Amino acid sequence: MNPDDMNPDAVPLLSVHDVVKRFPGVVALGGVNFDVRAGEVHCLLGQNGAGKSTLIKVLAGAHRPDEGELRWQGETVAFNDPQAAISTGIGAIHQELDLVAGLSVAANVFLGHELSTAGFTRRTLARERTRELLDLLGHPDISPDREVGRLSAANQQVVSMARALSRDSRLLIMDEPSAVLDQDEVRTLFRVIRQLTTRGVAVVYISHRLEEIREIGDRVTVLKDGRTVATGLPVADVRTADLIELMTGRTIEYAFGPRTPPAPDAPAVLTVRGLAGAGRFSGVDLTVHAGEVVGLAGLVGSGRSEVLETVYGARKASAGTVEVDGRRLRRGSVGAAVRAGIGLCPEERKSQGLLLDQAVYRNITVSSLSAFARLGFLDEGAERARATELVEALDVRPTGVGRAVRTLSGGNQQKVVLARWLLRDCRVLLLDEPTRGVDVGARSEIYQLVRQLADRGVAVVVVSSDVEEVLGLADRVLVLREGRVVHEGPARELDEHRVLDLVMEGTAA
Amino acid sequence: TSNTPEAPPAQETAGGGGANAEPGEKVVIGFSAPAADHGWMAAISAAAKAEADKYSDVELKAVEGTNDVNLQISQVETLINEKVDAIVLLPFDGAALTPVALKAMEAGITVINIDREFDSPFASRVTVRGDNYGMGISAGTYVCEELKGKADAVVAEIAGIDSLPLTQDRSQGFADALGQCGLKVNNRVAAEFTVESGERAAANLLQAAPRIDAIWNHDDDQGIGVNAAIKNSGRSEFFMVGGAGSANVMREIKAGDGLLKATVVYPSTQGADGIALARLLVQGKGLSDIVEVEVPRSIQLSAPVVTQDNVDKYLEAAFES
Amino acid sequence: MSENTATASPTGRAAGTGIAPRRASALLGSAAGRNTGLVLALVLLCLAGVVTAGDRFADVSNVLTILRLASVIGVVSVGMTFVVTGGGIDLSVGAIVALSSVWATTLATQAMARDTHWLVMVFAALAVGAGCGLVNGTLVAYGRVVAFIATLAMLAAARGLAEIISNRKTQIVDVPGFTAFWDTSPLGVPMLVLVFAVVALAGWVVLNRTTFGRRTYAVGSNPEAARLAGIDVRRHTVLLYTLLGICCGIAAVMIIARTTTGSATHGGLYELDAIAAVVIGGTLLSGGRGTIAGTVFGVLIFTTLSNVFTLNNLSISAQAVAKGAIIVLAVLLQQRLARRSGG
Amino acid sequence: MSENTATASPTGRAAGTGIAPRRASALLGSAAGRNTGLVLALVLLCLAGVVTAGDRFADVSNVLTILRLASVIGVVSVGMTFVVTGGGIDLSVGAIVALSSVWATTLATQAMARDTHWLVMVFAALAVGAGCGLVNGTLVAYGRVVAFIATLAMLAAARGLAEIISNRKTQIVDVPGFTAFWDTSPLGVPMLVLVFAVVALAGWVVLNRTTFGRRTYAVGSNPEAARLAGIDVRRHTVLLYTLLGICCGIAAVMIIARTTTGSATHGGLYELDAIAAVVIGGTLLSGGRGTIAGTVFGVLIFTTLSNVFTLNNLSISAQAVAKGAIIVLAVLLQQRLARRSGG
Ligand SMILES: Nc1ncnc2c1ncn2[C@@H]1O[C@H](COP(=O)(O)OP(=O)(O)OP(=O)(O)O)[C@@H](O)[C@H]1O
Ligand SMILES: Nc1ncnc2c1ncn2[C@@H]1O[C@H](COP(=O)(O)OP(=O)(O)OP(=O)(O)O)[C@@H](O)[C@H]1O
Ligand SMILES: [Mg+2]
Ligand SMILES: [Mg+2]
Repeated sequence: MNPDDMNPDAVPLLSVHDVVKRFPGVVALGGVNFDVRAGEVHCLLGQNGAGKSTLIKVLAGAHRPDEGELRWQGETVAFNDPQAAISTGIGAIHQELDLVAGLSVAANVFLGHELSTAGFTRRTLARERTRELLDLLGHPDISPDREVGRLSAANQQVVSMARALSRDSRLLIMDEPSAVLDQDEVRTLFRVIRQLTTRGVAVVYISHRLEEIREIGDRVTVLKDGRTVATGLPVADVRTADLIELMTGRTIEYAFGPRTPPAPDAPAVLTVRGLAGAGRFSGVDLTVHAGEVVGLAGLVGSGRSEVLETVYGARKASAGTVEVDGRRLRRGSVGAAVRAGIGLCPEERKSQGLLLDQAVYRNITVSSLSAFARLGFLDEGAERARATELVEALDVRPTGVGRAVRTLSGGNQQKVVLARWLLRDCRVLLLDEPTRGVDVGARSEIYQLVRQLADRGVAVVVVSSDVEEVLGLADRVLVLREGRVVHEGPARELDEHRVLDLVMEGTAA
Repeated sequence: TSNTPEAPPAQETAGGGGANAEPGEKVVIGFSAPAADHGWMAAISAAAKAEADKYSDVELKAVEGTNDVNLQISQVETLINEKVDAIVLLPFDGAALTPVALKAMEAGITVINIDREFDSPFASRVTVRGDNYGMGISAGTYVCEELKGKADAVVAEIAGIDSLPLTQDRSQGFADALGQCGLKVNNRVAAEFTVESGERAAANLLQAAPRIDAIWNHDDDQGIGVNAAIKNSGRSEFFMVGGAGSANVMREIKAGDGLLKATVVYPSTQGADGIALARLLVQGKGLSDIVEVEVPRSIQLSAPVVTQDNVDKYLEAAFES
Repeated sequence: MSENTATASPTGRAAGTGIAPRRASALLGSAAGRNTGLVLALVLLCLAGVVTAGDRFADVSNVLTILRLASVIGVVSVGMTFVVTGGGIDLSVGAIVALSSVWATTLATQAMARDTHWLVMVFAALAVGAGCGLVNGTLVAYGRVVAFIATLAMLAAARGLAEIISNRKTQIVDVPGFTAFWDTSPLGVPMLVLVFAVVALAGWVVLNRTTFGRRTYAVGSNPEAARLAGIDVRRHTVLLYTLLGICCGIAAVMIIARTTTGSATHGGLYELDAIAAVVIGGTLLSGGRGTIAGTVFGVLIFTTLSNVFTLNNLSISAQAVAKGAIIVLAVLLQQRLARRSGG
Repeated sequence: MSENTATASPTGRAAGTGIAPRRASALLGSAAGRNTGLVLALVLLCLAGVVTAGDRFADVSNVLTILRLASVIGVVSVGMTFVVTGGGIDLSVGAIVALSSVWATTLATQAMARDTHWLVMVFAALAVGAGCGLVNGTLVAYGRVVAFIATLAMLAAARGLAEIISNRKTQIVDVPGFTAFWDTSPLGVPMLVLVFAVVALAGWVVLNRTTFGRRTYAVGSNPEAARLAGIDVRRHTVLLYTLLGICCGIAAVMIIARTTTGSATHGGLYELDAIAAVVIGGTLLSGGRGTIAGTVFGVLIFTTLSNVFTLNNLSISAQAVAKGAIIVLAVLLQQRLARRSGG
């Protein structure tokens, strides 16, 4: 919908005035102003740690602001708990998946507003309604009875959306819903968003992918260091470069520069032969040479993560071998892989990557402890010093390496996981969705970093749902479909359409 | 706790009448016993306190009852630090408390050992012993008499806390006495001196043995639960012998309409005896009823069998559980 | 895991039709799969009982004895399942049982019960239990005291109070209506067992078929997510502990009925027994997963075990060693089976 | 949390210089902040002791009495801190202490000790403790038996075994060198207290200054992430339980020294006492957070409490009630203070 069609003088649905939220030692929001009108898609932009998620939590009643005011249709409101926001008509999809892993899909969708008579749940009805919602979201394949913890991250995101839709919200807030989705699914999401806005529902949309903002957004508000630096800009009228500059205070070359592929005679560092994981994938051959970046493309659920995890020894291979520098690794042993010089940035940073309650530096050094130890005694000063260097190199904010990782924003958490393996000087680096939730600036920094590593002779494998990213970053691309390699070839011989065709072939039929 | 009931008048003989009852110099007595987690043990502590209340010249310091020897040792250490005149000590485990009792004696404190014996004669001035082995003997002998001539009689035993040495002594005595008349313990279970555990143990026991002729239950407090289980099962082909000698049980014996025919007294007056003796010792007095000038080194209480015939004699001194 | 096998086709897209029947069988399979190990352990135990003790084991009255013994701790364990599933723990259950049993059998309460109706005693026990649970829950939810510590404190306080009130005497019940009622066996099933069955059934329904149960899982699995979904997590926590308190009150009434006494020594080490039954039944101590059926099996396994031991006249120490070994074997068995059924 | 206040400037960039001194003070502040509540609770308790018992409390020999009482359970609690920080729990500690104490004092062991050196007894106790810990750890890590259940089984088995070996008799120690050694008080500090101090110090160093300690936090905080970071989580878990087993062995030696006996009844309910001390000291039962200092304070609070009670001649039941109330108050106090220092 075009914002010009709306009457700008009408009372906004929700307006935010000078909201301040402080955490111990951090001012997460230092005075935020913006307003949302009925029927528009209002995009929130900002770097990692700018305060977007915190703002969302304030709007959803999960945080109480220290200062400032919220107005709902002109009336001042105060949300003391999520329930208050929900009953006002605000629904939210939080960045960190807010699902209950042990419950079924249907139970999650209706959690908190269960369909019931006299306290008894109406399971059949809930199941039907859930199926309708999932159909709407283009996922009839997800069974309402499936346990949510067993779904892939992408499907969990779909459940999260179904849940937000299950309440008739007048304002729907989505915190990076597209981070784990592939392009197809993002398109479906946008279709749903458009349906909602034509019904007059307002949507606040957060994403680090600027092209999405262009496609779906009506107006945009930019946050920087917890403050609004621009608000209510009509999307159609601003240049991407300007947005980036507003967010970061600098201009960023957001493109993949040309890259010289590694010397053809570079030795093979990682050699995978006939790798198979029980029932999930099989017959995967993969050779990565020193200085080479290999990309794994495929649909969500095609088994890319499992290949990486099996190479790393985190899952037991049912067949096949993994060699590093010609030495075969013991099957199913992470320790052996790490000692041989493999590092893995896992897909789910919260559950697989981070020690959330531990300090940043401890998360960074956890895989290199022996480097800081003499006779088992740690030199904590050296640890902190090295961690601080990396934190600064990766621009993690805030920089204090003593703070618990839990208190960092999502994108910054991702950087901490990366820093762990940078510290170790790996021979092989396996990156599973390395830029998920990472902002524009940091993303290009990560790209540069990956290239630098490759130039130093590290063998890199990258999994990403962002085809552009795979093509831009990798020298060679493997396409996975239903657990099998269906294509292997140099990245420059492929383009986005060709990859999508390869990826979809068969499933479309 | 308030102690209205049964400040045992029979026990006044211990202090005697006459001169010994006259107030003398002030005596501070420390008292330590295992946790009062069952009737008999609670009665011991209560009787000690009641006894102390009788004398205007006695100040009692009773410490928290505990089943942790480590804690009990430290409590005795505290009493030593406080320089009490005497310590009446019913140890959770006699051997384990011996070192600290020795320490107290070395510090010039009169230690009275109650019930569970130390393993050094130097650790106490007087030992007041119940007779656990004798208790088993009494119960066994009674059972033998009642079952005279029934060679294939089935005898069951419901023991108390099985890990305690005293339980072992009781069971040993019981087995030995039964052996004398050619019987043995056919079924044995153990409870924990509590009503509930007694019920549980007995319920299972009654299933294990389809026919029983006699049951000896070590402890009358858990006996309440045993009774409940028996009642529940509707069985009545056997008779039962109790242990410890609670007032309830004695009344039941007196009434004579239940399965309970007898109980073996394990005097709960030991605590009171200990207090009285401690006072006499500190004040330098003797037992006025006997000729001996000094208080004897060791007093062993007997473990008489109470039946309907002699119950009146014991009823008054019995503890309410 | 078995669910995946059924619903997740390799393409990740199951045909729309055909899902329902597959799902049903998968669900059934998974429920059985989750508990097969326990069922098997119980069956093996019973077999051992029959082999070693023959008719003395496989006898109606023996089975009823086992069930009667299981009922009191069973009721507590059902309540405990809720608290543990909701992410909490309660060490004070035994002490609450003791306090409730004492309170319900004081001379005053009994006098009132004789004057009016024996239900007075039941109300007293339930009220005391609910009150203690309420205090526990409030400390945990609003005072943010760690559950372990809050309920440990309640353990000390409630037992101390029970001792003070009862003056450490065993209080014998003398309310004819009360004993008469509990002595009945409708349809041949002792009243105690009946109460246990009703509580277990009600527990199952509440945990699996009501919003309350659904929210209990959510609160235990991911309290933050539950909060964000608009659930009042703290109030729910208070309710959970109160519910368990009420179960303790019921257990107190049952134990009064069984022993015809109230005593500060009742309920000794129930906390350990109940938690053990709950955990062996498959409820996660970290919360979010729990089944009433598993708990009931857990209770039955423990009770049957000690019954078989007694029937065989095993020494108490040997029992302890055997018990340790059997527990571990049962759990390992359960695990292997669960893994197999998961594929 | 107080660390944040010091190191994180609003711009998110602390000047490169100046970090070190700030960090140091922040660390100090945080250590105090984390434990101020406990320290305050202990101080208040001591004040109460002085007010109510005067010189009898504030007396060297009384303080030593408190410390001696604290040492045995203290050593176990230090070991427990490791296991709990690593995300586990161990209910079998008391039983392991009993078994070790019995094994180390059998006639055979004592005969050998007399023939060679009393250290034989110490080795026996440590070996038994380590062995039990190893079994616990293996069951939990490799057998994937829930820690609660595995160690509950060990509780039953170890105590049963101790009873069988000792034939339920208290075994008296008669090895002159042994008793003589433990009776010494170097520098006026009883040997028991010295051992506790050494164990606590060593525990602190290991937990805070070594790779082992760091891995313990990682394993307890998020075992899956720790595994993917290359830590051998299962081996580490086994080591943690073994370490605790060794601590139990040390505690067994200490209790033998204190009582000159080995017995199957030693160590009763140590599991509850140790876990309570650990948890009140701020260690999270869910793992990932734990401090030895907090645990030591926790132990001291509990022992001082019972000492003050003893000095004041309080009725036993009233003690229990007071204890419950005081525990809760201490925790609430601790929390308010922690929040203040954090906010
Ligand atoms: N619970 C908390 N405690 C302390 N600090 C916090 C907490 N939550 C957020 N912060 C801080 O507040 C700031 C804003 O974080 P927020 O999560 O809102 O960023 P964001 O804009 O959503 O970033 P991202 O794009 O990476 O998700 C960050 O500096 C973060 O470290
Ligand atoms: N332990 C498991 N139990 C059940 N299903 C699983 C398990 N692990 C993975 N799956 C499923 O297997 C499929 C392949 O997963 P995988 O994560 O390897 O795919 P992917 O290509 O990396 O996709 P994504 O982008 O979602 O990570 C997914 O549908 C996932 O839900
Ligand atoms: Mg965010
Ligand atoms: Mg993946």
